[in-house]
Amino acid sequence: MPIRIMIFGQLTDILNSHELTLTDIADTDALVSELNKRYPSLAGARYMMAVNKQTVTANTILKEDSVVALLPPFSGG
Amino acid sequence: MPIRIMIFGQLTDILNSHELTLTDIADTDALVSELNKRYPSLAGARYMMAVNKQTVTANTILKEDSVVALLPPFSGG
Amino acid sequence: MKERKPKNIFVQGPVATSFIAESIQKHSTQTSIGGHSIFLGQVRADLINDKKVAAIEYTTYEEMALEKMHAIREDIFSKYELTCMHVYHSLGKVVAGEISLFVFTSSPHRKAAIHACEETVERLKAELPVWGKELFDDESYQWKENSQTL
Amino acid sequence: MKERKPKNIFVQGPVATSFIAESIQKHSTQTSIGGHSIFLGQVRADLINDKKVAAIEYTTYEEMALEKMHAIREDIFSKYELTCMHVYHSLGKVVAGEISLFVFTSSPHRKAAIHACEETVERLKAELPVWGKELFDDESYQWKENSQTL
Repeated sequence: MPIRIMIFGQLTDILNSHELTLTDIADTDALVSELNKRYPSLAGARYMMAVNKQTVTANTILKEDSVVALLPPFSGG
Repeated sequence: MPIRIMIFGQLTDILNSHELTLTDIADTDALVSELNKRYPSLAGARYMMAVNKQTVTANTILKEDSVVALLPPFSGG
Repeated sequence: MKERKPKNIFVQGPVATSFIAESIQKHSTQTSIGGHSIFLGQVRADLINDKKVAAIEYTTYEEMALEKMHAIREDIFSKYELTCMHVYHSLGKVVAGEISLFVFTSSPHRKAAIHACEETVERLKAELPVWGKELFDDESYQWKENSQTL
Repeated sequence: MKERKPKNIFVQGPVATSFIAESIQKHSTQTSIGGHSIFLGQVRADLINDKKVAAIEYTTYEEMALEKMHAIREDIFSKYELTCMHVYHSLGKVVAGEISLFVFTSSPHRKAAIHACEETVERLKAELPVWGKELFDDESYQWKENSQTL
């Protein structure tokens, strides 16, 4: 089950990418663990997570077509 | 001693003029009495008085070159 | 830098949108500015006793208004961190839909610009000796009164 | 009248002052409007560790930003008596001194226009997934962070 992960702002410097696809990720907690393993400096970064454009704070189940976004602090305007 | 009186806004309709000169007026109280005598409908009108561009509330002595202004409620903007 | 001599705020007739654009454009060289706040007063075609306001004709006690505006400006500059402030008010006839007031404040930070603009608008509405005569389309008129609450 | 479908707010590059003037001009036919409030965000040439910000490059998560903006718009319209609201935000590079944000609210009454504009600016700064990358004149960069307090 592929999960699409969109990356924004300063996090693109850490992940060196604007988008990733990961498989076999059951929920957002599992996603965070996997990302921190692959990109250790991500663990110290401030960001929120959105699943299908809704920000999530509690652990959230990911489904086949879930789109996850990693959102560092906003700085528009 | 001539006193120059400037008239603005809706008061120009009551006094039918933008400017008056009155003589032998000692202070603003005396001016109000004189104006009310000449223009009875002025007594019911809302306005402030300014002497030399400063609004006055207490009775104020008028001097040779005093300029009095009758200021109805402001409606700029 | 902050030259704050009494200056004229009155313009004859409506404030043109091209003038507003030029005023904004001039600030592009002031690169310490982070936010501009602008208020525009537009003449409303109010319906009063079945008669429609076609225009407002503004008059002022100019010498007193400019002194008052200077005092307001000084107060606002001492209260807020402003880079600059510009105020323009129409005199004479301004047709419904046209702009009669243009207040423009700029600051490094948005909150200062926004609050300074709002306070300037409120104060000048309350304190400047300016009168608006609402001209109806049948050539009659009535004298406008500003609300303090809306 | 008040059509409030999700609409695009993003423009490529800076917001032109001529565009601002045209937006204002279009409202002259809306003669129930008494006041317009406008906020403009301008890119500051901040000095950070002796390096000067030459430009900001904006990116967004567009689908999410437009949904958020739609929700903000709905909230503001239900809270204030507004005739209309327009919001434009730059994407891509905006040079210091240029405009990157244009928020424009109009109402029969000035207070509604002013407060709706301020609240919209605060909310979009806090809630829209938009990121600014401050580009220095030596081609290095840093990611901008919005202050909630200034």
